Amino acid sequence: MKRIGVFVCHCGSNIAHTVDCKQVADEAAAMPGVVHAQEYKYMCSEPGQVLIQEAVKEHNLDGYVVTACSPRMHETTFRKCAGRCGLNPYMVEQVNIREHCSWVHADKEAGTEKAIDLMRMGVAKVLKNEPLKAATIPMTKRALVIGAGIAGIQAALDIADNGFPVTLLDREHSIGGRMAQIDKTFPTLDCSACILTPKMVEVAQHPNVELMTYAEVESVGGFIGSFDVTIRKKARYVDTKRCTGCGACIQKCPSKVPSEFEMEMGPRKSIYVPFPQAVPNKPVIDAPHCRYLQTGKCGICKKICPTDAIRFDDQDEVVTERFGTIVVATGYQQFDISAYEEYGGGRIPDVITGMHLERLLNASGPTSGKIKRPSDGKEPKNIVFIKCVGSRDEAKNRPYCSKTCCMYVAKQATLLKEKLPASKSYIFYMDVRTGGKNYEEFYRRTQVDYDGHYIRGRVSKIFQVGDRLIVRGDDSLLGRPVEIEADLVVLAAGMDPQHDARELARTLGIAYDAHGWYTEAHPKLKPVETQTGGIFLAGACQGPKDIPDSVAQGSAAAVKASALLTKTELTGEPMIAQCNEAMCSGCGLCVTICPYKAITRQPKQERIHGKMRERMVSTINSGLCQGCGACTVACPSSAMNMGGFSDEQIMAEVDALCQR
Amino acid sequence: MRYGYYPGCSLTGTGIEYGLSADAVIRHLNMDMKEIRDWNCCGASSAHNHDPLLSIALPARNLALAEQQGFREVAVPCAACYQRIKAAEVAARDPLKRREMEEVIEEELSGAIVARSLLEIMVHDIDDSALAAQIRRPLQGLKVACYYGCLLVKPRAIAMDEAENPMTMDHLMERLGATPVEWGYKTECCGGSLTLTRPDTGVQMTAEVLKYAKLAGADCVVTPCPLCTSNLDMRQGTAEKKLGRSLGLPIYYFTELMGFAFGLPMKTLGLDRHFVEATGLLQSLPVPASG
Amino acid sequence: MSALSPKSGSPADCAVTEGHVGLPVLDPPPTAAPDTGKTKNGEWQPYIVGFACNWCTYAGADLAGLSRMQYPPNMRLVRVPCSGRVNPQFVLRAFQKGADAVLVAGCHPGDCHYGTGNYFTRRRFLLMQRLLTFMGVDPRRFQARWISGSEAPKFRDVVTELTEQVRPLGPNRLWREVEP
Amino acid sequence: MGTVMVSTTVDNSEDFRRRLKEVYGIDTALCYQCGKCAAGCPTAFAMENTVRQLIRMIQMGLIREVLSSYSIWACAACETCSVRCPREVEPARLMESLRIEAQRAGLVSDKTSKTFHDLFLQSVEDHGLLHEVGMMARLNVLTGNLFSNAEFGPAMLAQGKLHFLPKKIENPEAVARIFANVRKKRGEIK
Ligand SMILES: Cc1cc2nc3c(=O)[nH]c(=O)nc-3n(C[C@H](O)[C@H](O)[C@H](O)COP(=O)(O)OP(=O)(O)OC[C@H]3O[C@@H](n4cnc5c(N)ncnc54)[C@H](O)[C@@H]3O)c2cc1C
Ligand SMILES: Cc1cc2nc3c(=O)[nH]c(=O)nc-3n(C[C@H](O)[C@H](O)[C@H](O)COP(=O)(O)OP(=O)(O)OC[C@H]3O[C@@H](n4cnc5c(N)ncnc54)[C@H](O)[C@@H]3O)c2cc1C
Ligand code: SF4
Ligand code: SF4
Ligand code: SF4
Ligand code: SF4
Ligand code: SF4
Ligand code: SF4
Ligand code: SF4
Ligand code: SF4
Repeated sequence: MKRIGVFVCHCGSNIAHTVDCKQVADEAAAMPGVVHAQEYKYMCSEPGQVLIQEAVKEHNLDGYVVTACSPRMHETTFRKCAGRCGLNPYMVEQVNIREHCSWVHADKEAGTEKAIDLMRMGVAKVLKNEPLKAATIPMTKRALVIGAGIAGIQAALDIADNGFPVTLLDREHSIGGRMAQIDKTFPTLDCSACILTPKMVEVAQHPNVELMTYAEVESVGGFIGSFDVTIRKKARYVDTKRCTGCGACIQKCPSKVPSEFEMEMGPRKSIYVPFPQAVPNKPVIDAPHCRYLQTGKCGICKKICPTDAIRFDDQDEVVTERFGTIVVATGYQQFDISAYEEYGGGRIPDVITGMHLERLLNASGPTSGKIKRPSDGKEPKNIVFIKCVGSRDEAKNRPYCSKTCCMYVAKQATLLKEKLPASKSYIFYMDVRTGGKNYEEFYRRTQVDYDGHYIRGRVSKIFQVGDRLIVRGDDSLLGRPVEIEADLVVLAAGMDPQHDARELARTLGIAYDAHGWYTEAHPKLKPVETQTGGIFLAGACQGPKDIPDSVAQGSAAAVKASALLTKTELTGEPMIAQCNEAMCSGCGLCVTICPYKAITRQPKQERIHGKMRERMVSTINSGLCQGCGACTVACPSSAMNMGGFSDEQIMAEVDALCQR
Repeated sequence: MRYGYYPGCSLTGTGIEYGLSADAVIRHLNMDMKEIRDWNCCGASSAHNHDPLLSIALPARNLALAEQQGFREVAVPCAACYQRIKAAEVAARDPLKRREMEEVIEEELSGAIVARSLLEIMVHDIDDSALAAQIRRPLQGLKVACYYGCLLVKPRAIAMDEAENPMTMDHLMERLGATPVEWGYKTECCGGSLTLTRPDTGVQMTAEVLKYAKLAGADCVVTPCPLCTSNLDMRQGTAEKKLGRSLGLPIYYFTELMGFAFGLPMKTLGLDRHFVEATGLLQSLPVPASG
Repeated sequence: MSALSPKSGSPADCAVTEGHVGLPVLDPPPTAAPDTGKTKNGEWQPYIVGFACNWCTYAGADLAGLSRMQYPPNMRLVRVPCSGRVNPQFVLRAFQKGADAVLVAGCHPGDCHYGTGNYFTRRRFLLMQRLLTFMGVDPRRFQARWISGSEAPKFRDVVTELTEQVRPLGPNRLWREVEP
Repeated sequence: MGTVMVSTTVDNSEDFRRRLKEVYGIDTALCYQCGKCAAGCPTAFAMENTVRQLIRMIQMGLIREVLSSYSIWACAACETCSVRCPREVEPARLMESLRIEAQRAGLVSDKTSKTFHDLFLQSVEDHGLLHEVGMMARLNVLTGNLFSNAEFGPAMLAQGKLHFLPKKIENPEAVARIFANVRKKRGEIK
């Protein structure tokens, strides 16, 4: 039997006042296995620890129990103390006779009785303790940032500035994300491109950053410290090494396609860069629309290119690379307004979305910044904004607030008034949410200085009569329905998760909510961490966010990622699950229950009756397991157990408690 | 037997032209459809204002009869009846509700029989070529405002098409050669249920519907509902007074236009039984070159 | 939804509510002889084993201590990493060894330190409670509670309540008798 | 317009809101007063309080005022509000529930509507069918509105749309029993 010591702490009078410590020590000394029991005034103090260390040596202890304050307070102290005298730190248990006993029970007799029970529980447990050792995981000093919107760019820049190599990946062929499409930004009204493009250039030129655009993540293996990421680099049909970005090919290409960047309100070519300041500023060919690639006829771009950069035989390339940590910054997409049949279901040309208006306002947009409505190019006079479209609407399965639209509508109404002084903006709202620095002041200016006419109520229906739009809404403050004849209606379409956000989440093994927003590890205290070690979140992929918040998160995620990258190896959690392969039936129940995907089923070769057989057993990945214990309960074969909180330990505790 | 036909109370009364034309078209197309024997009123405008259980029990008896008589589906021409019968069908899918209904009607319900609007049957169950083969007088150049009313498309649980912009009848009209106009009042309420209790309110609503049909450039309005039709047709004069302008919009049932396109006689279809003269417009359509 | 159709909610949903499931309660009447194992001055006291999640309830109990809240000394807490670590066997064992009641306590649903652990606990608890009821344990003897790290008063109230609820039920002798 | 003593009205009306929830499946607490229902309501022009306001009044406890309002009878039951409500409050079903509750409470303000619905159901109960002419005639007599809708009579007669003798179904007793059974379930006798 193990040789156990018990150390009863007085905590000054904190414990000793209502617990008879001597009686506890005496009872302890009488327990089988206990070879030494002792009380002392302050166990955690320097002399207290020396006392423990000497006792360990003197009595040749295999482990000990400290009956004192909460283990949440001093467990680490007493474990380290064990380490210093050559004992495995996990051969120590602390039981709580202060917070759970002396401080809450004034009756000394009852308190002492309970303290003794708790002490017995500790002794019973430590008798079953096994030495534990934390595994170490090597760290690959390289980060991957998925998504190169403003959040991803910021994260990549900050990691790179911390001195670590980082790959910034985006599936589109320019970085910049949605912010590149926006005209001016609230609440300062500085031009989006003017503040974004310098960052785009900076990140592209940073010696520690590798840009990987027009590329998608296909699969992710491994875990924190060594993620193996398989990436598909899509065929561009342009040799970026040769191409100088002169643009001759673009000019001459005869095939016009509606530009996604311009919200299909303007054309682009089949060989194109999405917008003039794009980074990298070299074109790609949109294969489904290229005449040559579809029919074999044309090839004008190839003929005209002065550097012979066109490669019609280009192929997708698939590479696998290893990264130590990943930042996910895949952003959002605008809600698809076709779900609102009552607003025309996207079929009425002059009912547009916020992003359309950003492009109409933009000097380099399809109308060169002139406000022309899509149907007939006329300048609108009466403009109606409708807020919370695709937000705060349970019937459309979008119960959440999109957080940015209140402010961008105020911004757009201001800009419209500046461009069209004779126009009038009517803004239907349910609430105006301006919880940011200088936001409320900005909204006030929209109302007072820019003539924005706010109406409290939702719009029920929009329909077209001739070239006008009839908008029917409620003015709930007035208490009457109202009707507006409008020339242009702007739906403040909310934010949706990327259409494929769930697939990416499954590839990465991170959690997402009912709508597809990525779930942070803790809503308040771990806002950029995920449940999966080594993977961080930044920007609107985690939930609707404006630019300041996205940038702040980008930097926060970068700090978290950099903190990992400074390490050469990581220490794992020692109190984790352990699978007894001999007992495991390979049923896989544990695999599905594990919140961290820490368990895999793997084939195991075995010699049974002289023959080699293969069967499936579960294995724990010590880098991923966080020690929650869910698998141990799920396992029908009792094959799963947990270090530090084993079935045997807990059973022994229960037995000890009940056996009085 | 495929469809049990449930004409409802209106189709022999105010909606007689619907009854006649539906009958003629069903016969002409040789459809496997027969009237449900001993059907009763579904309680349309009133039962639901009285008692929720009564409002599903009355139509449920018809579903039970249809099942007993071996029908697989119930074809309902009247939109008001459709809404009620469909509601009973939906309710009967819930076993608890079904038991309650069975107790009240003293008949068994399997919960399997399906109620469908006649419009939807005509559009979805008769294929394009079969329909095209029947057309003798295509409705060339006829600009129709397809008016669905509320009852076929709302509420969502019983709707036969989208609530805001249904297209079923538009497709049918296109197949008959007519041109459906784009307009915003396809499913706005005409005030049908208020006709008798609040005629003033009702006619104001009717006038709005007619106004927007006219503004959209329609020659006529086509409907799948006897309540809507009697409002839009019978009260068009009053509506004109209210609007201070003449409208002159004939109101057709889609079955009348089908029958006309098939070349059936106008009288058989009841086209002579309208308040707003309805035969002239059709007669003025270009006659197709023979062959 | 139509005016007529019922709001969703099938009878199957209703069956799995917390607590009473309509099975017979076979607990011995409170007048049964006191169990000597659990006496203090010869007077019987309920003896309760609690399983507490390290991150929430255990911390809540610590806070109750720091705040010097007073509650009956009848419960002994076993610390576990997560309420999801509580194997039904532990609970059975406690009852078998004569615990008068068992509490499983953890973070509020949605607040689990490990993301999902306490959802499992909740499901498992309901099943457990049905099983125990079937085996003759009064459902009041087996309870699950969500107590966060800041809910010290709740912790105090739960211990007090549980003690008082169990007291009239008398000692759990059911399985002690079965035991060899 | 007096001040509403909210703490009193809200407190006293808990039961009514609970009843709406339990009997009709309507939870007025869901409504965030956006007004989408009222804005699209085709009869709002004929209501003294729009459907949104009625819901607000229920939230604030003005139950009597709501039940005796004329507005609930001006509703055409078109369901437009229900298909558009972002919170799935189902205002149309609420209006229907309020009409039923107004009858229970004897607070019906629109006698014509009440008479109409009673006569309609009477006709169905007696004949298994609706007899349009009989009902209209009796409605006119009972509401003292003798010639309402009479201008259409001659034309309708000519078009074969009016029948003076009520028809019956083969088995009207079956229908009458449905009425009786429903009454029995509700614990009413007639
Ligand atoms: C109309 C409108 C106006 C706005 N105006 C303002 C304003 O004035 N001020 C303000 O502060 N905010 C404004 N916003 C909000 C602003 O757009 C967002 O806050 C910001 O763009 C979020 O940045 P992000 O980097 O998180 O995401 P995004 O900008 O969406 O970037 C995400 C990037 O990830 C890429 N990506 C996505 N999925 C993948 C994948 N699977 N693999 C690889 N790459 C992927 C995308 O291609 C994209 O480049 C506005 C929003 C709208 C809709
Ligand atoms: C009533 C109320 C309820 C709230 N509830 C919530 C909630 O439920 N959820 C939520 O997310 N947020 C809530 N908040 C907001 C929350 O309090 C703040 O977001 C948060 O506390 C901010 O943290 P902080 O560290 O920035 O600042 P603080 O908490 O203010 O900490 C600043 C610290 O700096 C110290 N300090 C100040 N000046 C000096 C100096 N010159 N030298 C040295 N030290 C200095 C102060 O002593 C203080 O300790 C609430 C706020 C209020 C008012
Ligand atoms: S012409 Fe050639 S070099 Fe110039 S942009 Fe096009 S591909 Fe590049
Ligand atoms: S080959 Fe394709 S990309 Fe090149 S010019 Fe022709 S259409 Fe444009
Ligand atoms: S930010 Fe404003 S407009 Fe956007 S969803 Fe929230 S409340 Fe509605
Ligand atoms: S100041 Fe506070 S209470 Fe007022 S709107 Fe802003 S967040 Fe809300
Ligand atoms: S203890 Fe928790 S994290 Fe670890 S393997 Fe088991 S379920 Fe996964
Ligand atoms: S649940 Fe148990 S038996 Fe099943 S695979 Fe996991 S460890 Fe093996
Ligand atoms: S159902 Fe009644 S309240 Fe609702 S929109 Fe129609 S008329 Fe208005
Ligand atoms: S639409 Fe719905 S949420 Fe909005 S006011 Fe009407 S009932 Fe309330």
